[in-house]
Amino acid sequence: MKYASQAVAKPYFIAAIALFLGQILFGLIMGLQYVVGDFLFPAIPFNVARMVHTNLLIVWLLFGFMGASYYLIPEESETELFSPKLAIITFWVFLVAGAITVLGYLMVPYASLAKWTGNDLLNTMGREFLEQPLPTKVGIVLVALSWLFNIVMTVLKGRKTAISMVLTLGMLGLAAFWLFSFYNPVNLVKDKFYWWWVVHLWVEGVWELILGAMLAFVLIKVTGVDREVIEKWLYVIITMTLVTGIIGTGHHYFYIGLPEYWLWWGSIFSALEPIPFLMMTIFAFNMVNKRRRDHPNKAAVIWALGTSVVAFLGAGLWGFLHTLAPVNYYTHGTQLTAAHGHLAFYGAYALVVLTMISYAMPILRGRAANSEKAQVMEMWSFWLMTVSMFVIALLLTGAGIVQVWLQRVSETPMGFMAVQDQLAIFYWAREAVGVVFLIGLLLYIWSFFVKDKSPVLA
Amino acid sequence: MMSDIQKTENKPNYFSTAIWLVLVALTIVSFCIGETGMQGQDVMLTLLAITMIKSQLVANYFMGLYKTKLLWRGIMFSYFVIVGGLIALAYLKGIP
Amino acid sequence: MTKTQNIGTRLNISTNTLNKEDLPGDFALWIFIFAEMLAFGVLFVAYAFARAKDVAIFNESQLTLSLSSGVINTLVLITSSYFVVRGVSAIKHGSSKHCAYFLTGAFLLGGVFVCVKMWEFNAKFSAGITMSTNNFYMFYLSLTFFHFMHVLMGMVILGYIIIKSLRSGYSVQDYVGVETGASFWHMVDFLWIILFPLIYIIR
Amino acid sequence: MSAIFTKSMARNVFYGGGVFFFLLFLALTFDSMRVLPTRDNSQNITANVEHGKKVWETNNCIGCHTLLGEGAYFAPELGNVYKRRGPAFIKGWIQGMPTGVPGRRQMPQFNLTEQELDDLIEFLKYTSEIDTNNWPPNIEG
Repeated sequence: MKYASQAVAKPYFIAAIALFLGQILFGLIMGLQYVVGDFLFPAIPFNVARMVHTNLLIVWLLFGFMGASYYLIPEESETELFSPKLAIITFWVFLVAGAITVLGYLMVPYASLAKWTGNDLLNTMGREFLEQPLPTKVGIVLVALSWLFNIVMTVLKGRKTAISMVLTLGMLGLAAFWLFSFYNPVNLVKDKFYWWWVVHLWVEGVWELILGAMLAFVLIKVTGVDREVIEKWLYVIITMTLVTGIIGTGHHYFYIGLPEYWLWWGSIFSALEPIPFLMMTIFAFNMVNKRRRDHPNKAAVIWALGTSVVAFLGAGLWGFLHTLAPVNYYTHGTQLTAAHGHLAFYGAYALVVLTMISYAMPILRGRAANSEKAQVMEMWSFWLMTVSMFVIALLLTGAGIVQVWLQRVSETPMGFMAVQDQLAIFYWAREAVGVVFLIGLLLYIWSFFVKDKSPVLA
Repeated sequence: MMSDIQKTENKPNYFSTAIWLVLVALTIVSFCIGETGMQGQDVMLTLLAITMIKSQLVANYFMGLYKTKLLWRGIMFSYFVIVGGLIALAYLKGIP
Repeated sequence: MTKTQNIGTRLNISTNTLNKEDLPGDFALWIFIFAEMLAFGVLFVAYAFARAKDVAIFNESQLTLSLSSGVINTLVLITSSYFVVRGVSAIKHGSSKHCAYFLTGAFLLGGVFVCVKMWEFNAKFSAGITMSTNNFYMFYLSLTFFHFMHVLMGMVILGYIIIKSLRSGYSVQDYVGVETGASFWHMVDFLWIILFPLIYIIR
Repeated sequence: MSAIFTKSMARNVFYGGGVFFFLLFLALTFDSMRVLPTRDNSQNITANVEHGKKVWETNNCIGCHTLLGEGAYFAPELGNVYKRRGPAFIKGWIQGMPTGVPGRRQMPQFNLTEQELDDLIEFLKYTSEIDTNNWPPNIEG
């Protein structure tokens, strides 16, 4: 660790992994509810489990992003963090607010939660991923601002690198587009239109800047390749992301009441969205091949390469699969969407945060890399989680294709629930593979507690 | 001094001026075809060919790609051939 | 990358005439150019295939376009591209001032293009035509507007280069910036060269 | 590679390209908002519809169902449920929940008032009349 203040990243990373575990547990509950419909009903109805599952995902990724930026910004800026104290305060505020929100979801009927938290003042709840009560939404703004302030002040007083600029810009975008979560017009079409400004412009826009910056940072560290080269390609890749991704928002505007031209604009630009992901994969492998040093943390290299590959598969390939308007006409809102969502989020965001944790955590704990044994365990957990998530995506794709066929393409379409009964085999298999994913995650957590008998020196 | 520079500078520009004149001429030809309202397969293919020649001229001689590696010229040329070819295909499909 | 390195690379290329050159200008912009060509290419082909499904409406709507404003704009852009060629040639021979003059000419012609185009858009809008009128107008407005924005961006780039060259910011040794901007402008030109006959003439 | 490829140009292209495409997106947004009234059925938004949307939201219906294809994929699409089932069926269905059939997916009992039910149905009726480019492909959603 080069700067003492980088240590504030540690609680963020720990919280991220803990919440990740929570996300997976709720995922398994939902997976079971898909086939055993009354499982845990009425204690945890599906909608509550899903809310917890998706909200935990967002929150743990945000914890990961924050931890990552508190770790890498001091090192990039070559100066101590502006205010480590503020970072710690922000951490506790965010953690407590997140915990209270999740408890609220689980303990209180959603309608009562809405009433008690001032949803009547400003209607923002009850929209997918934006289910948070108003105080939590405001809290996220404050946390994001505090994070942004701390990072910007640090960057301003130190060295300004491309990585820190891109990361800061990504955070700025994250904070800015979050503001659209407060806009909820009665007009459903407008509501949906601007809802995507949060959801799409986050995950297929500004978050990718954060992803790119984090990946570039780790690649510089583990490969020793010239910063000039890596930063140059970082710019090129995120340029392509914005060129394709911003207008690519149109692939959500096909069938929700917006003008027909979005069918063309959305299809054409989002069809190009795999390009930046492909570039990222080629770039990551190239940099590792051209490495000037062999970093003792081999696990981190695996996570980094895994990010680039699975992000391409999940976000690029699986996205392309159903992004063209004529295809999406049949696949819109089916299990195919779920398949894409799972693999893309895991590949692009879960993995990049884990990459960062894998690289930084040993250093935060006072060593360049973990022991051989711990690293082997980490790699096992990488393969278990990645392969099982890939299989889950394949199973959901299978389910989606059958669903589309029976419910939408067929001359004699079956009703939704009748089709779901036909898909049970896919859902059972998904649940089983989900358990494997959980084992992978537990193994990952266990690898932190492996006693370090032969520490690897830098 | 100034006039020296101008002298050396003017010389190679005959070539680009000629290209420019060719481009203008081809544009006017296309325009005249358009004005007469002619249509049909042959007209369509002629117009497309003129278009592709014009873009190739701009890429090669204005952009200066004729001096570059085969790779870049190849990318540019195949772009025009593929885009032009697909357009032609679509138009032929559209002829009843 | 430092400036001296640029100059080194550039000199290396121009003295070694046997070797084929690399792309004129900065490769970073060329990646962008290729991406834009791809986007336009897909749009052109999409137009052609959408037309094939609906030939009658496309042919009928095409007749309402102003062919003369299209041809004027084509000539304007070709000429401005020619000026840019002269500008690059001027700076290669060390004349910042001539470079700036030629590029200003190109910039002004870009302005003419923008005016003609705005007149054309205005005529269509006041006739109540929008992107939702029919598929032909959707493509016509999308493609021309998308291209129109590229002209504006090209003008911003040219403007920047003009100011920099008036301040003698380029020289015989270092004119990568001019070439980079020139490449972008030529791309805007040849995309219009394809767009014009495709949308306005071919039927 | 001997070609000139500088970080500063890559940066300029990034900022220029990003701003360019965001402006283009804003232009398309502007046009969409102008065209919207011809498609979004907003002329039929009444106070009841407004209240119905709130009922829809504060009971987190999107946590199981999709609406115009967006939401969770656990329960049927409701964008066209008004046309598929009609108001009386919807009302009875919500009131009759949960079915309690062992092993089947369960919808909670939300204890909605008569007024809330009617308004929710008004909201679903309004939603079913939005011009969605003919989506879904058939009545099953």
